[in-house]
Amino acid sequence: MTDIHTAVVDIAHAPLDVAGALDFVSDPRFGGVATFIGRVRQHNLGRVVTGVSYDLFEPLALRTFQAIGERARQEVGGPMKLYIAHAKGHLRIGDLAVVIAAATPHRDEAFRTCRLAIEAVKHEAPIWKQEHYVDGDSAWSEGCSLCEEHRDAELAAAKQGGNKHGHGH
Amino acid sequence: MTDIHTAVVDIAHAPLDVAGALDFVSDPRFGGVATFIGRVRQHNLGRVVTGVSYDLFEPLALRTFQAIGERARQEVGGPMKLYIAHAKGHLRIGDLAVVIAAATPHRDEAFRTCRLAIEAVKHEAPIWKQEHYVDGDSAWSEGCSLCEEHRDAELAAAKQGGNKHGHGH
Amino acid sequence: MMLRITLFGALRDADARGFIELDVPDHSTIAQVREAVQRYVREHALTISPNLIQRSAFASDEEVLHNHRQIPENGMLAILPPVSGG
Amino acid sequence: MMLRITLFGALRDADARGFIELDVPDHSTIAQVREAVQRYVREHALTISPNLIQRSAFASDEEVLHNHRQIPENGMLAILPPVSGG
Repeated sequence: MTDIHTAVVDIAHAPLDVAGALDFVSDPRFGGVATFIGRVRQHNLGRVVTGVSYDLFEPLALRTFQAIGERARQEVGGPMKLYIAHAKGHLRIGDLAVVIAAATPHRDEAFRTCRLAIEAVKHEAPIWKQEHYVDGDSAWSEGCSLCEEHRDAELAAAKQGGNKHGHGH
Repeated sequence: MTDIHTAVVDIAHAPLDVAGALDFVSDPRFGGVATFIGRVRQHNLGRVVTGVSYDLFEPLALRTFQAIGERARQEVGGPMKLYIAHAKGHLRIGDLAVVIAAATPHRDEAFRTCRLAIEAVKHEAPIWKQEHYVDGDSAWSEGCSLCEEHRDAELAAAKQGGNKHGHGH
Repeated sequence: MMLRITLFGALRDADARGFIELDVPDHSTIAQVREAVQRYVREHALTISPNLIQRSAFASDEEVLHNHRQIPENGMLAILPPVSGG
Repeated sequence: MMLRITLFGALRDADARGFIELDVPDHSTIAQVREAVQRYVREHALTISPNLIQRSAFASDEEVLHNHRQIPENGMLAILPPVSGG
Protein backbone atom coordinates (compact mmCIF):
# COMPACT_ATOMS: atom_id res chain seq x y z
CA MET A 1 0.00 0.00 0.00
CA THR A 2 1.29 3.46 -0.77
CA ASP A 3 -0.61 5.21 2.01
CA ILE A 4 1.82 4.14 4.74
CA HIS A 5 5.52 4.97 4.69
CA THR A 6 7.85 3.56 7.33
CA ALA A 7 11.56 4.10 7.76
CA VAL A 8 14.46 3.63 10.10
CA VAL A 9 17.07 6.27 9.35
CA ASP A 10 20.69 5.91 10.33
CA ILE A 11 21.49 9.46 11.25
CA ALA A 12 25.16 8.93 10.54
CA HIS A 13 23.98 9.19 6.91
CA ALA A 14 21.08 11.64 6.98
CA PRO A 15 18.77 13.36 9.46
CA LEU A 16 15.06 12.62 9.60
CA ASP A 17 13.28 14.45 6.83
CA VAL A 18 10.24 16.47 7.90
CA ALA A 19 9.73 17.97 4.44
CA GLY A 20 9.79 14.45 2.98
CA ALA A 21 7.17 13.37 5.52
CA LEU A 22 4.90 16.28 4.54
CA ASP A 23 5.41 15.50 0.85
CA PHE A 24 4.51 11.87 1.39
CA VAL A 25 1.20 12.61 3.13
CA SER A 26 0.29 15.46 0.82
CA ASP A 27 -2.82 14.70 -1.25
CA PRO A 28 -5.57 16.86 -2.76
CA ARG A 29 -8.14 14.86 -0.79
CA PHE A 30 -6.64 15.86 2.54
CA GLY A 31 -7.21 19.13 4.37
CA GLY A 32 -5.70 18.17 7.74
CA VAL A 33 -2.09 17.24 8.41
CA ALA A 34 -0.93 16.55 11.95
CA THR A 35 2.70 15.87 12.67
CA PHE A 36 4.68 14.93 15.72
CA ILE A 37 8.41 15.42 15.95
CA GLY A 38 10.38 14.02 18.85
CA ARG A 39 13.68 15.76 19.53
CA VAL A 40 16.54 15.13 21.90
CA ARG A 41 16.18 17.34 24.96
CA GLN A 42 18.97 18.77 27.03
CA HIS A 43 17.55 17.65 30.36
CA ASN A 44 15.86 14.51 31.51
CA LEU A 45 14.81 13.71 35.05
CA GLY A 46 17.03 16.48 36.31
CA ARG A 47 20.22 15.38 34.54
CA VAL A 48 22.03 17.30 31.80
CA VAL A 49 21.98 15.20 28.65
CA THR A 50 24.64 15.63 25.95
CA GLY A 51 23.17 13.15 23.47
CA VAL A 52 21.33 9.88 23.10
CA SER A 53 21.90 6.66 21.22
CA TYR A 54 19.05 4.70 19.72
CA ASP A 55 19.34 0.95 19.29
CA LEU A 56 16.70 -0.70 17.09
CA PHE A 57 15.78 -4.23 16.09
CA GLU A 58 15.27 -3.00 12.60
CA PRO A 59 13.26 -5.68 10.76
CA LEU A 60 10.76 -5.96 13.60
CA ALA A 61 10.67 -2.18 14.09
CA LEU A 62 9.68 -1.70 10.46
CA ARG A 63 7.04 -4.43 10.70
CA THR A 64 5.73 -2.80 13.87
CA PHE A 65 5.50 0.61 12.17
CA GLN A 66 3.62 -0.99 9.28
CA ALA A 67 1.24 -2.75 11.68
CA ILE A 68 0.66 0.54 13.49
CA GLY A 69 -0.18 2.14 10.15
CA GLU A 70 -2.64 -0.61 9.32
CA ARG A 71 -4.28 -0.23 12.69
CA ALA A 72 -4.54 3.53 12.12
CA ARG A 73 -6.10 2.93 8.71
CA GLN A 74 -8.73 0.71 10.35
CA GLU A 75 -9.40 3.34 13.01
CA VAL A 76 -9.83 6.13 10.49
CA GLY A 77 -12.03 3.99 8.28
CA GLY A 78 -11.49 6.30 5.32
CA PRO A 79 -8.65 7.70 3.26
CA MET A 80 -5.48 8.64 5.12
CA LYS A 81 -1.74 8.73 4.69
CA LEU A 82 0.72 8.07 7.47
CA TYR A 83 4.49 8.48 7.63
CA ILE A 84 6.53 6.99 10.48
CA ALA A 85 10.30 7.36 10.66
CA HIS A 86 12.64 6.77 13.58
CA ALA A 87 16.33 7.61 13.88
CA LYS A 88 19.02 5.14 14.82
CA GLY A 89 22.55 5.86 15.97
CA HIS A 90 23.96 8.67 18.02
CA LEU A 91 21.91 11.89 18.25
CA ARG A 92 22.87 15.25 19.68
CA ILE A 93 20.63 17.77 21.46
CA GLY A 94 17.99 19.04 19.07
CA ASP A 95 18.37 16.16 16.62
CA LEU A 96 15.15 14.56 15.48
CA ALA A 97 14.46 11.14 16.99
CA VAL A 98 11.08 10.43 15.43
CA VAL A 99 8.87 12.02 12.79
CA ILE A 100 5.20 11.13 12.36
CA ALA A 101 2.93 12.78 9.82
CA ALA A 102 -0.73 11.90 9.35
CA ALA A 103 -3.04 13.38 6.76
CA THR A 104 -6.79 12.89 6.41
CA PRO A 105 -9.68 14.86 4.93
CA HIS A 106 -10.40 16.59 8.27
CA ARG A 107 -8.28 17.57 11.22
CA ASP A 108 -9.77 15.43 13.97
CA GLU A 109 -8.77 12.15 12.31
CA ALA A 110 -5.36 13.58 11.49
CA PHE A 111 -4.69 14.42 15.15
CA ARG A 112 -6.02 11.08 16.35
CA THR A 113 -3.98 9.15 13.79
CA CYS A 114 -0.81 11.03 14.63
CA ARG A 115 -1.31 10.49 18.34
CA LEU A 116 -2.16 6.82 17.94
CA ALA A 117 1.00 6.35 15.89
CA ILE A 118 3.42 8.05 18.27
CA GLU A 119 1.95 6.29 21.30
CA ALA A 120 2.24 2.95 19.56
CA VAL A 121 5.80 3.65 18.38
CA LYS A 122 6.78 4.50 21.95
CA HIS A 123 5.08 1.55 23.57
CA GLU A 124 5.37 -1.21 21.00
CA ALA A 125 8.33 -0.73 18.69
CA PRO A 126 11.63 -2.52 19.49
CA ILE A 127 13.66 0.64 20.07
CA TRP A 128 15.92 1.49 23.00
CA LYS A 129 17.26 4.83 24.10
CA GLN A 130 20.53 5.31 25.90
CA GLU A 131 21.13 8.74 27.39
CA HIS A 132 24.62 10.20 27.68
CA TYR A 133 25.17 12.70 30.49
CA VAL A 134 27.48 15.64 30.86
CA ASP A 135 29.42 13.80 33.58
CA GLY A 136 30.35 11.03 31.12
CA ASP A 137 27.87 8.56 32.55
CA SER A 138 25.19 6.96 30.42
CA ALA A 139 22.03 4.95 31.05
CA TRP A 140 19.45 3.03 29.09
CA SER A 141 16.03 4.58 29.63
CA GLU A 142 13.45 2.66 31.53
CA GLY A 143 10.87 1.46 29.12
CA CYS A 144 7.66 -0.41 28.42
CA SER A 145 7.75 -4.16 28.62
CA LEU A 146 6.65 -5.99 25.49
CA CYS A 147 5.83 -9.11 27.57
CA GLU A 148 2.10 -9.47 27.58
CA GLU A 149 1.73 -9.99 31.33
CA HIS A 150 4.04 -7.10 32.28
CA ARG A 151 2.59 -4.87 29.63
CA ASP A 152 -0.97 -5.31 30.77
CA ALA A 153 0.03 -4.60 34.36
CA GLU A 154 2.02 -1.52 33.32
CA LEU A 155 -0.77 -0.13 31.18
CA ALA A 156 -3.30 -0.67 33.98
CA ALA A 157 -0.97 1.10 36.41
CA ALA A 158 -0.50 3.90 33.89
CA LYS A 159 -4.26 4.38 33.62
CA GLN A 160 -4.63 4.54 37.37
CA GLY A 161 -1.84 7.09 37.53
CA GLY A 162 -3.77 9.49 35.29
CA ASN A 163 -2.42 8.09 32.05
CA LYS A 164 1.19 8.72 33.00
CA HIS A 165 3.59 5.86 32.86
CA GLY A 166 5.66 5.29 35.92
CA HIS A 167 8.77 5.34 33.77
CA GLY A 168 8.07 8.83 32.61
CA HIS A 169 7.70 8.77 28.88
CA MET B 1 7.33 37.53 24.82
CA THR B 2 9.38 35.56 22.35
CA ASP B 3 7.63 32.24 22.98
CA ILE B 4 4.63 33.07 20.78
CA HIS B 5 4.92 33.93 17.10
CA THR B 6 1.87 35.04 15.15
CA ALA B 7 1.59 35.94 11.49
CA VAL B 8 -0.81 36.63 8.67
CA VAL B 9 0.87 35.82 5.39
CA ASP B 10 -0.27 37.23 2.08
CA ILE B 11 0.34 34.27 -0.14
CA ALA B 12 0.66 36.48 -3.18
CA HIS B 13 4.11 37.18 -1.67
CA ALA B 14 5.13 33.94 0.02
CA PRO B 15 3.64 30.63 1.09
CA LEU B 16 3.32 29.65 4.74
CA ASP B 17 6.65 28.46 6.05
CA VAL B 18 6.58 25.13 7.88
CA ALA B 19 10.36 25.02 8.27
CA GLY B 20 10.24 28.51 9.80
CA ALA B 21 7.57 27.34 12.24
CA LEU B 22 9.72 24.40 13.32
CA ASP B 23 12.74 26.65 13.69
CA PHE B 24 10.78 29.07 15.83
CA VAL B 25 9.59 26.45 18.32
CA SER B 26 12.90 24.61 18.40
CA ASP B 27 14.55 24.76 21.81
CA PRO B 28 16.90 22.43 23.71
CA ARG B 29 14.34 22.25 26.53
CA PHE B 30 11.67 20.75 24.32
CA GLY B 31 11.36 17.11 23.31
CA GLY B 32 7.88 17.24 21.80
CA VAL B 33 6.78 19.23 18.77
CA ALA B 34 3.23 18.91 17.46
CA THR B 35 2.19 20.68 14.31
CA PHE B 36 -1.02 21.11 12.42
CA ILE B 37 -1.13 22.14 8.80
CA GLY B 38 -4.40 22.97 7.12
CA ARG B 39 -4.39 22.65 3.34
CA VAL B 40 -6.89 23.44 0.64
CA ARG B 41 -8.78 20.28 -0.33
CA GLN B 42 -10.14 19.46 -3.73
CA HIS B 43 -13.58 18.52 -2.49
CA ASN B 44 -15.89 19.98 0.09
CA LEU B 45 -19.41 18.84 0.85
CA GLY B 46 -19.48 16.97 -2.44
CA ARG B 47 -18.40 19.88 -4.67
CA VAL B 48 -15.19 20.11 -6.66
CA VAL B 49 -13.16 23.03 -5.35
CA THR B 50 -10.60 24.81 -7.54
CA GLY B 51 -9.33 27.19 -4.87
CA VAL B 52 -10.28 29.29 -1.89
CA SER B 53 -9.91 32.91 -0.89
CA TYR B 54 -9.27 33.93 2.69
CA ASP B 55 -10.44 37.29 3.94
CA LEU B 56 -9.04 38.43 7.30
CA PHE B 57 -9.56 41.34 9.64
CA GLU B 58 -5.86 41.47 10.13
CA PRO B 59 -5.22 43.56 13.26
CA LEU B 60 -7.85 41.66 15.23
CA ALA B 61 -6.73 38.31 13.79
CA LEU B 62 -3.20 38.92 15.04
CA ARG B 63 -4.47 40.00 18.45
CA THR B 64 -6.64 36.89 18.57
CA PHE B 65 -3.68 34.63 17.71
CA GLN B 66 -1.66 36.29 20.45
CA ALA B 67 -4.50 35.84 22.96
CA ILE B 68 -4.78 32.19 21.96
CA GLY B 69 -1.07 31.81 22.59
CA GLU B 70 -1.36 33.39 26.01
CA ARG B 71 -4.25 31.10 26.87
CA ALA B 72 -2.16 28.12 25.73
CA ARG B 73 0.74 29.28 27.89
CA GLN B 74 -1.60 29.40 30.89
CA GLU B 75 -2.92 25.93 30.10
CA VAL B 76 0.54 24.42 29.80
CA GLY B 77 1.73 26.14 32.94
CA GLY B 78 5.37 25.59 31.98
CA PRO B 79 7.74 26.39 29.16
CA MET B 80 6.33 26.20 25.65
CA LYS B 81 6.66 27.85 22.27
CA LEU B 82 3.80 28.32 19.88
CA TYR B 83 3.71 29.48 16.25
CA ILE B 84 0.44 30.45 14.56
CA ALA B 85 0.32 31.63 10.95
CA HIS B 86 -2.65 31.95 8.62
CA ALA B 87 -2.69 32.67 4.91
CA LYS B 88 -4.64 35.43 3.26
CA GLY B 89 -5.49 35.86 -0.40
CA HIS B 90 -6.22 33.32 -3.08
CA LEU B 91 -5.06 29.74 -2.48
CA ARG B 92 -4.98 26.82 -4.86
CA ILE B 93 -5.52 23.13 -4.05
CA GLY B 94 -2.76 21.90 -1.78
CA ASP B 95 -1.71 25.38 -0.67
CA LEU B 96 -1.24 25.82 3.06
CA ALA B 97 -4.01 27.78 4.79
CA VAL B 98 -2.78 27.57 8.36
CA VAL B 99 0.33 26.35 10.14
CA ILE B 100 0.47 25.76 13.89
CA ALA B 101 3.53 24.43 15.70
CA ALA B 102 3.70 23.85 19.44
CA ALA B 103 6.73 22.67 21.37
CA THR B 104 6.96 21.68 25.02
CA PRO B 105 9.18 19.42 27.11
CA HIS B 106 6.87 16.40 26.62
CA ARG B 107 4.54 15.32 23.87
CA ASP B 108 1.19 15.43 25.66
CA GLU B 109 1.31 19.19 26.25
CA ALA B 110 2.55 19.72 22.71
CA PHE B 111 -0.44 17.88 21.25
CA ARG B 112 -2.86 19.65 23.57
CA THR B 113 -1.40 23.06 22.83
CA CYS B 114 -1.47 22.49 19.09
CA ARG B 115 -5.06 21.29 19.21
CA LEU B 116 -6.18 24.14 21.46
CA ALA B 117 -4.60 26.62 19.05
CA ILE B 118 -6.13 25.28 15.84
CA GLU B 119 -9.58 24.95 17.42
CA ALA B 120 -9.37 28.52 18.70
CA VAL B 121 -8.11 29.84 15.36
CA LYS B 122 -11.03 28.17 13.61
CA HIS B 123 -13.67 29.28 16.09
CA GLU B 124 -12.48 32.68 17.25
CA ALA B 125 -10.27 34.39 14.70
CA PRO B 126 -11.82 36.90 12.26
CA ILE B 127 -11.11 34.91 9.11
CA TRP B 128 -13.50 34.01 6.30
CA LYS B 129 -13.16 31.38 3.62
CA GLN B 130 -14.69 31.65 0.19
CA GLU B 131 -14.65 28.49 -1.89
CA HIS B 132 -14.42 28.60 -5.67
CA TYR B 133 -15.96 25.70 -7.55
CA VAL B 134 -15.16 24.07 -10.85
CA ASP B 135 -18.47 25.35 -12.31
CA GLY B 136 -17.39 28.97 -11.73
CA ASP B 137 -19.62 29.42 -8.72
CA SER B 138 -18.27 30.46 -5.36
CA ALA B 139 -19.59 30.58 -1.81
CA TRP B 140 -18.52 31.85 1.59
CA SER B 141 -18.26 28.94 4.03
CA GLU B 142 -20.72 28.74 6.84
CA GLY B 143 -18.94 29.60 10.02
CA CYS B 144 -18.98 30.08 13.76
CA SER B 145 -20.71 33.13 15.11
CA LEU B 146 -18.58 35.40 17.27
CA CYS B 147 -21.72 36.81 18.92
CA GLU B 148 -21.78 35.59 22.46
CA GLU B 149 -25.38 34.42 22.46
CA HIS B 150 -25.14 32.62 19.09
CA ARG B 151 -21.76 31.22 19.93
CA ASP B 152 -22.87 29.66 23.19
CA ALA B 153 -25.88 28.11 21.48
CA GLU B 154 -23.73 26.81 18.63
CA LEU B 155 -21.11 25.33 20.92
CA ALA B 156 -23.80 23.64 23.03
CA ALA B 157 -25.38 22.20 19.88
CA ALA B 158 -21.94 21.05 18.72
CA LYS B 159 -21.36 19.20 21.98
CA GLN B 160 -24.71 17.48 21.71
CA GLY B 161 -23.89 16.48 18.17
CA GLY B 162 -20.81 14.57 19.30
CA ASN B 163 -18.44 17.49 19.06
CA LYS B 164 -19.15 18.11 15.41
CA HIS B 165 -20.27 21.52 14.37
CA GLY B 166 -23.38 21.70 12.27
CA HIS B 167 -21.47 23.77 9.76
CA GLY B 168 -18.97 21.00 9.27
CA HIS B 169 -15.57 22.38 10.15
CA MET C 1 -22.19 60.61 14.57
CA MET C 2 -20.99 58.94 11.37
CA LEU C 3 -19.94 55.35 11.83
CA ARG C 4 -17.78 53.59 9.27
CA ILE C 5 -18.34 49.84 9.40
CA THR C 6 -15.82 47.69 7.57
CA LEU C 7 -17.26 44.61 5.85
CA PHE C 8 -15.77 41.12 5.73
CA GLY C 9 -16.56 37.77 4.15
CA ALA C 10 -20.08 37.37 2.81
CA LEU C 11 -20.96 40.86 4.06
CA ARG C 12 -18.64 42.41 1.50
CA ASP C 13 -21.59 42.01 -0.88
CA ALA C 14 -23.34 44.83 1.00
CA ASP C 15 -21.03 47.41 -0.56
CA ALA C 16 -18.27 46.99 -3.10
CA ARG C 17 -16.16 49.65 -1.37
CA GLY C 18 -15.71 47.26 1.59
CA PHE C 19 -17.50 49.44 4.14
CA ILE C 20 -20.80 51.14 4.84
CA GLU C 21 -21.40 54.42 6.59
CA LEU C 22 -24.27 54.97 9.00
CA ASP C 23 -25.37 58.01 10.96
CA VAL C 24 -26.17 56.91 14.52
CA PRO C 25 -26.72 58.75 17.80
CA ASP C 26 -23.59 59.37 19.86
CA HIS C 27 -22.97 56.70 22.51
CA SER C 28 -25.11 54.15 20.67
CA THR C 29 -24.72 50.59 21.83
CA ILE C 30 -23.71 47.76 19.57
CA ALA C 31 -27.27 46.44 19.81
CA GLN C 32 -28.52 49.75 18.38
CA VAL C 33 -25.89 49.66 15.63
CA ARG C 34 -27.02 46.15 14.75
CA GLU C 35 -30.58 47.41 14.28
CA ALA C 36 -29.29 50.26 12.12
CA VAL C 37 -27.37 47.79 9.98
CA GLN C 38 -30.50 45.65 9.64
CA ARG C 39 -32.41 48.68 8.35
CA TYR C 40 -29.54 49.54 6.01
CA VAL C 41 -29.36 46.11 4.38
CA ARG C 42 -33.15 45.95 4.07
CA GLU C 43 -32.94 49.14 2.02
CA HIS C 44 -29.60 48.81 0.22
CA ALA C 45 -28.42 45.20 0.17
CA LEU C 46 -31.31 42.83 -0.21
CA THR C 47 -29.06 39.85 -0.94
CA ILE C 48 -27.81 39.93 2.67
CA SER C 49 -30.04 37.89 4.96
CA PRO C 50 -31.16 39.52 8.23
CA ASN C 51 -30.17 36.28 9.94
CA LEU C 52 -26.58 36.78 8.84
CA ILE C 53 -26.54 40.24 10.46
CA GLN C 54 -28.05 38.71 13.57
CA ARG C 55 -25.24 36.15 13.76
CA SER C 56 -22.51 38.71 13.04
CA ALA C 57 -20.34 40.29 15.69
CA PHE C 58 -18.99 43.83 15.83
CA ALA C 59 -15.44 44.68 16.68
CA SER C 60 -12.85 47.39 16.98
CA ASP C 61 -9.29 46.67 15.85
CA GLU C 62 -8.66 45.45 19.38
CA GLU C 63 -11.61 43.32 20.39
CA VAL C 64 -15.07 41.96 19.71
CA LEU C 65 -17.70 44.29 21.15
CA HIS C 66 -20.81 42.61 22.47
CA ASN C 67 -24.33 44.04 22.35
CA HIS C 68 -24.17 46.11 25.56
CA ARG C 69 -20.95 47.93 24.58
CA GLN C 70 -20.90 51.47 23.22
CA ILE C 71 -19.49 52.35 19.83
CA PRO C 72 -15.82 53.40 19.81
CA GLU C 73 -15.12 57.11 19.94
CA ASN C 74 -13.26 57.04 16.63
CA GLY C 75 -16.41 55.84 14.87
CA MET C 76 -14.64 52.84 13.33
CA LEU C 77 -16.23 49.41 13.58
CA ALA C 78 -15.93 46.11 11.77
CA ILE C 79 -18.81 43.73 11.26
CA LEU C 80 -17.72 40.09 11.44
CA PRO C 81 -19.96 37.40 9.98
CA PRO C 82 -19.52 33.87 11.36
CA VAL C 83 -15.86 32.93 10.96
CA SER C 84 -14.43 30.05 8.93
CA GLY C 85 -10.66 30.19 9.16
CA GLY C 86 -8.21 27.32 9.26
CA MET D 1 19.64 -27.22 19.48
CA MET D 2 21.84 -24.14 19.48
CA LEU D 3 19.91 -20.90 19.84
CA ARG D 4 21.45 -17.59 18.94
CA ILE D 5 19.80 -14.77 20.86
CA THR D 6 20.50 -11.25 19.65
CA LEU D 7 20.82 -8.63 22.38
CA PHE D 8 19.46 -5.08 22.40
CA GLY D 9 19.54 -2.05 24.64
CA ALA D 10 20.68 -2.63 28.21
CA LEU D 11 21.03 -6.36 27.48
CA ARG D 12 23.93 -5.70 25.13
CA ASP D 13 26.00 -5.65 28.31
CA ALA D 14 25.50 -9.41 28.56
CA ASP D 15 27.93 -10.00 25.69
CA ALA D 16 29.99 -7.53 23.72
CA ARG D 17 29.43 -9.54 20.52
CA GLY D 18 25.78 -8.55 20.59
CA PHE D 19 24.40 -12.06 21.00
CA ILE D 20 24.55 -15.09 23.26
CA GLU D 21 24.33 -18.73 22.28
CA LEU D 22 22.45 -21.27 24.34
CA ASP D 23 21.96 -24.99 23.87
CA VAL D 24 18.29 -25.78 24.53
CA PRO D 25 16.06 -28.81 23.87
CA ASP D 26 14.37 -28.84 20.46
CA HIS D 27 10.85 -27.40 20.55
CA SER D 28 11.53 -25.47 23.75
CA THR D 29 8.99 -22.81 24.59
CA ILE D 30 9.85 -19.17 25.07
CA ALA D 31 9.19 -19.66 28.81
CA GLN D 32 11.90 -22.33 28.86
CA VAL D 33 14.28 -20.10 26.89
CA ARG D 34 13.68 -17.34 29.41
CA GLU D 35 14.73 -19.66 32.22
CA ALA D 36 17.83 -20.67 30.29
CA VAL D 37 18.70 -16.99 29.78
CA GLN D 38 18.22 -16.37 33.50
CA ARG D 39 20.70 -19.17 34.26
CA TYR D 40 23.10 -17.79 31.66
CA VAL D 41 23.16 -14.25 33.04
CA ARG D 42 23.48 -15.57 36.61
CA GLU D 43 26.66 -17.32 35.50
CA HIS D 44 28.08 -14.96 32.84
CA ALA D 45 26.58 -11.49 33.16
CA LEU D 46 26.03 -10.58 36.77
CA THR D 47 25.39 -6.91 35.97
CA ILE D 48 22.11 -7.87 34.27
CA SER D 49 19.25 -7.99 36.76
CA PRO D 50 16.98 -11.06 36.68
CA ASN D 51 14.05 -8.65 36.78
CA LEU D 52 15.15 -7.16 33.46
CA ILE D 53 15.11 -10.63 31.86
CA GLN D 54 11.68 -11.19 33.39
CA ARG D 55 10.37 -8.01 31.77
CA SER D 56 12.01 -8.71 28.41
CA ALA D 57 10.17 -10.15 25.44
CA PHE D 58 11.47 -12.57 22.83
CA ALA D 59 10.93 -12.14 19.14
CA SER D 60 11.70 -13.42 15.69
CA ASP D 61 12.32 -10.92 12.88
CA GLU D 62 8.58 -11.04 12.27
CA GLU D 63 6.87 -10.88 15.64
CA VAL D 64 7.05 -10.93 19.41
CA LEU D 65 6.78 -14.49 20.69
CA HIS D 66 4.98 -14.88 24.00
CA ASN D 67 5.78 -17.47 26.67
CA HIS D 68 3.71 -20.33 25.26
CA ARG D 69 5.26 -20.13 21.78
CA GLN D 70 7.96 -22.51 20.55
CA ILE D 71 11.36 -21.34 19.44
CA PRO D 72 11.70 -20.70 15.70
CA GLU D 73 13.10 -23.55 13.61
CA ASN D 74 16.03 -21.44 12.42
CA GLY D 75 17.24 -21.05 16.00
CA MET D 76 17.34 -17.24 15.76
CA LEU D 77 15.75 -15.16 18.49
CA ALA D 78 16.03 -11.63 19.74
CA ILE D 79 15.59 -10.63 23.37
CA LEU D 80 13.88 -7.26 23.75
CA PRO D 81 14.17 -5.39 27.04
CA PRO D 82 11.44 -2.83 27.80
CA VAL D 83 11.30 -0.40 24.89
CA SER D 84 11.91 3.35 25.00
CA GLY D 85 11.65 4.71 21.47
CA GLY D 86 10.32 8.05 20.34
